[in-house]
Amino acid sequence: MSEGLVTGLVVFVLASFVGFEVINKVPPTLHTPLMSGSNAISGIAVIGALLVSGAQGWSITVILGLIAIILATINVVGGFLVTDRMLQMFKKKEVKA
Amino acid sequence: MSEGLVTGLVVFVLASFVGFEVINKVPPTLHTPLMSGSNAISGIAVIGALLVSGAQGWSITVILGLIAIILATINVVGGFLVTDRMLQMFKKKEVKA
Amino acid sequence: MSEFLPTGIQLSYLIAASLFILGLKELGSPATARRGNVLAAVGMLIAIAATLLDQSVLNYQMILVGILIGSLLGTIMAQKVEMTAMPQMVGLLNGLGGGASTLIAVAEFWRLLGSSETVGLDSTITMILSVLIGGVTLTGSLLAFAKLQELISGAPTIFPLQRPINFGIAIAFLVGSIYLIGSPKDPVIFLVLVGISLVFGLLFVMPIGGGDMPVVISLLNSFSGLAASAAGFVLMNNMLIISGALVGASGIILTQIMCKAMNRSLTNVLFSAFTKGASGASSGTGATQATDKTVRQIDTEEGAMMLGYARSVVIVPGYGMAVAQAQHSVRELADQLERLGVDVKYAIHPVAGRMPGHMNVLLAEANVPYPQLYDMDDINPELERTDVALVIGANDVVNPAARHDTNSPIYGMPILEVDKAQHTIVIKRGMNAGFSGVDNELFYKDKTMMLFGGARDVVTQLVSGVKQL
Amino acid sequence: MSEFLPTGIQLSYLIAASLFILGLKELGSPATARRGNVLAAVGMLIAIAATLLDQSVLNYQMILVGILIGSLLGTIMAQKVEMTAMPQMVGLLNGLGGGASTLIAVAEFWRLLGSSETVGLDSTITMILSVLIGGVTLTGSLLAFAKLQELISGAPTIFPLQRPINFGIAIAFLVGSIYLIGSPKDPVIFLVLVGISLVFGLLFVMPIGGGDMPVVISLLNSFSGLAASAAGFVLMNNMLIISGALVGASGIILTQIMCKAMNRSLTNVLFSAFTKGASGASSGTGATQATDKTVRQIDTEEGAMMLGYARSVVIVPGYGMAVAQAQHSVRELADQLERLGVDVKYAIHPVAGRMPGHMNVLLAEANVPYPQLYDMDDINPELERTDVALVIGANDVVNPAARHDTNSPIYGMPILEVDKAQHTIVIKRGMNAGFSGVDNELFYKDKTMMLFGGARDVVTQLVSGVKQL
Ligand SMILES: NC(=O)c1ccc[n+]([C@@H]2O[C@H](COP(=O)([O-])OP(=O)(O)OC[C@H]3O[C@@H](n4cnc5c(N)ncnc54)[C@H](OP(=O)(O)O)[C@@H]3O)[C@@H](O)[C@H]2O)c1
Ligand SMILES: NC(=O)c1ccc[n+]([C@@H]2O[C@H](COP(=O)([O-])OP(=O)(O)OC[C@H]3O[C@@H](n4cnc5c(N)ncnc54)[C@H](OP(=O)(O)O)[C@@H]3O)[C@@H](O)[C@H]2O)c1
Repeated sequence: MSEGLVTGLVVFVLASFVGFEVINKVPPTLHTPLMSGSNAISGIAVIGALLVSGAQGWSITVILGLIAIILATINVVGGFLVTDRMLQMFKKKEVKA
Repeated sequence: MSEGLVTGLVVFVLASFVGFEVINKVPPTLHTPLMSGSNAISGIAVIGALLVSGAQGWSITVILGLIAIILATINVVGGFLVTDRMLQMFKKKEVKA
Repeated sequence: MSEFLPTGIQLSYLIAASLFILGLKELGSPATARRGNVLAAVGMLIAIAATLLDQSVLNYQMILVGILIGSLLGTIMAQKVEMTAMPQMVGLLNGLGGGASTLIAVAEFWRLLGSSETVGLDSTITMILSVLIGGVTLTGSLLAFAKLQELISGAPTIFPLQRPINFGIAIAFLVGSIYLIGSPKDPVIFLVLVGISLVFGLLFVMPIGGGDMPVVISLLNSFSGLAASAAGFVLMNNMLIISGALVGASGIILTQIMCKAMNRSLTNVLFSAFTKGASGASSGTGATQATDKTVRQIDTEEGAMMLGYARSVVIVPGYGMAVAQAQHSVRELADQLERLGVDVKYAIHPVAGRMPGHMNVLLAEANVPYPQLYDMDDINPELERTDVALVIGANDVVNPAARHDTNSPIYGMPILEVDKAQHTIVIKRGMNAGFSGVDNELFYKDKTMMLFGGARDVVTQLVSGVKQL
Repeated sequence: MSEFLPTGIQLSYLIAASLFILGLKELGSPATARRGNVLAAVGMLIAIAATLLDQSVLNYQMILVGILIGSLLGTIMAQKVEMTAMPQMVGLLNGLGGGASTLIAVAEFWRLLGSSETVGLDSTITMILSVLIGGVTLTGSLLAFAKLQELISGAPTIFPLQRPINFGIAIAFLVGSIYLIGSPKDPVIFLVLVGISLVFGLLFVMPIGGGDMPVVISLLNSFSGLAASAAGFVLMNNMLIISGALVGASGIILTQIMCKAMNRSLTNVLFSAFTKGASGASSGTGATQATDKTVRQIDTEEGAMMLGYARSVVIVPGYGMAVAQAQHSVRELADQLERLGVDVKYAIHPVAGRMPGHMNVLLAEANVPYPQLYDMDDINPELERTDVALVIGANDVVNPAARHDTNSPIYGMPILEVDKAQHTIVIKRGMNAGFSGVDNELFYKDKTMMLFGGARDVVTQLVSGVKQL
């Protein structure tokens, strides 16, 4: 088990703790926006796609990578925009909060 | 800036986030036990002491390390015991909770 | 990490990750939610920009083209989708994300195949995991999307021997993985594993009913996070690992919350299909009991009068309003009533509809002023002093059985106590049961008037009726 | 990390860190607090055990001796300390922790000195940081301890030119650090830096009054965490970094909470000494105003009667009870009153005493049944219906000025509204002001009876008085 993998594990565990703690305080009405917001974040896979498809020239790897880029970008852009659309509607709520 | 340092920074930031999130939900009456509990945890410095004083034979490093071990251990053991003593008194509280 | 990305990139990753965390945090409170979303988006921008600076990224043209196409499609989808279609939209996007992670793993596999590098044990394992999670997320989400979009029937589909088959496939996957660990550069086996993962996704979602899809989607959302993390392990990239873990954790929490709100266990949601027999029967008997009871029925004219001459009206929207897209007419009705000096409030049950906040989103879309929306706990005490409770396409959330009938599947779920109101008008198409499939005794109470019909049409008629008062 | 500790150790570190996190989390709720503390302790055990397996650890005998001595001393201290001495105890332990971190950095420095390794920029910087934070924590905590233990006067000490001197020293430290970065192996400069850090700690705490020490200690606690983290960076050890960060964050949060509870800003707590002139004067005038008002005074016999024949009594403990160690007699008094059928409650103000939960700890020590303790918000409404409010060594927390007197330093602090009770008995030694140094108009109200004397004696007399009823 490589050194890097262990560090990765550490980072993973810590981030998960953060995730649990940050989330479990969300009022029900915001669950849907939250779901799509965090879904957009999961589109971070796009940078993975960038890294694999970065290589010069045309290889299967690059092509798959490019498709991955497209899919992930849709996820990111679509996700954030949709979330914002939903939240726009809650703006009245800000008055109360 | 070495690779290790960067990773260390990442870990540090994540852990701090965890710390903030975990803590800010503590009822006042538990602040004192919490203070001494987390103080005991800060005694983790003991493992640092172990690492530096581990070397074979007698060098300044080793001697300093040993003193560090003693101090840190006092911090750890004393801290956890004191905390437990305080919490023992709250046991009635558990009935309510 | 194995490859030494320059410090600068690492640091920007750290900043981006922090922005994600702060973003998620702010998404948690109404006042800051929007800014939170923006923060997260900024974090994403930083992460992408930093990655483009990575020396291993060379053919910019293609990449930029890819990004452009993606952004374009994403924007269009986001603009076109209707508020009520949000769950399936999230499901779809989610699937794409999972797909991306799978492709990354496959691409990496092919790179290693081409290169002379020997593939280490852990990188093989992480690749298998990445493919498995990603694949399940992809097909599972797409199937969930299809069910919610009603491209296919939302009904739980079970075929004979389903369990043994699942089991067999699982075994096959394990064997394949072990073999691949043995000879890490066998493309055939690898592709087989990919295939199995995709099939898994389908088998996982098939037996689950359309009503539970929000839960499933939120679960798959958490999977897609884990998939991203797995990809991060494949590429030894902290950014992916952190963000993935964040999403994974958030998704799991949200899933639990949704299940609790429906007071069911996750396992029950996921596997109830296999044990439907029993519950189906019980709800069946519920229906038969129903037949020998009588309901009072009124038409929209009477309804309009009752509402128009009431002092206070509490509107209880439910899944039916969502299905019928009746929120705008409902808002119009409320306006008309207020014009007549009627005090109108909306009672929002936490699990009304099919996802948390479903009703809030719809009513907000129809510009219902937020202060008019009341949570269950705030409105229940008021219901006794309410002249008319107007139930629009809600059923389970107003079923008194939840209070007393210990062997009802929804027993214990807190409900909106509309039966305490002076009168209750229930708008629905027929006597069908709601999501939980149980009969609702509320409909047979003397104070309850049924107003049969599609929510949209009925409410519009009510509006014109009230106008004429 | 630069040195490749074997995977096993790393993983046990991960487990230990997770235990710390869970421990801190559980410490947050009364029901689980104790288990939380145990969890953290277990985590510590795991971490230490794992470290001992590290190949770089060789001379076990000495290490074990060290650990034994430490554990022994720690246990003794923990057993001997009194509940009321908790703050200074924590302060002391805290200082030791800081000292340990400093020593580690120094030791590491000497190791590098001996070895032929070239010292990298970042390791120098982290070492300097580690020394600075550790040193400040050490001396600062010890001074705080001394003040709380009243080994030296708790009064804020300021000497002329303090600020310019601090400033000069800071400059010196900076210059020294830069020089050290230039020639990393200069022991003299390094030791100078160590010395300066130690002086810093003293200068930091000196100007702060004894009453604020809990705040200071909690701040230093957070520092000691950061010191551990710094040590972690020096040794490239994740365990140290994580735990340190956890403590650092928790300490900062707690410090803020304490400041807010006293409704002061942290800066105000830390630097008020430099601006005391003004506030001192104002409270002075407050005192003079006092003189021309009159107070009603009663003796313990009258007091005992008022209490014994009351239907309901609310006891309001404050710092004075802690100082006088009166909690046991107070509990006895309560028992006697209950024997006479009086309904006795305790009203706990969040900042009564000198640290959060101070009163709870004391009363719990005296075995006061937990259900009898009421938080401010719960008891305030009841006070109107209370016959006698018995204020024992509390002052600021019952000062009505906080409600209306906008230019009182405690204006806005929520208080226990004992002035709403039918009668109020205040036990204190004289007319001295409390922590905030402001006069308390409560004492001059007609419904208020002053019962002068040390809390312990007075309450004991009250007990015997009530017994004779
Ligand atoms: N909120 C969540 O997170 C979530 C997620 C998944 C499941 N659930 C579950 O969903 C249920 C929500 O309760 P609910 O009361 O909102 O909905 P419900 O109990 O499912 O009842 C909806 C009712 O609306 C009627 N309806 C359907 N289409 C209609 C139309 N076009 N016009 C008028 N009426 C129509 C149906 O009766 P007819 O067919 O006779 O018209 C049905 O009885 C709960 O059981 C909850 O546990 C909630
Ligand atoms: N809880 C925290 O976290 C914390 C931390 C730091 C500061 N503080 C501050 O401390 C104050 C706490 O308020 P408090 O009302 O509890 O205490 P206080 O306002 O400080 O008043 C204590 C009173 O007790 C009297 N006293 C002292 N020794 C006594 C003895 N042996 N027997 C009887 N009476 C005695 C003193 O008057 P005599 O001298 O006339 O007897 C003094 O007026 C607040 O201002 C708070 O902001 C709180």
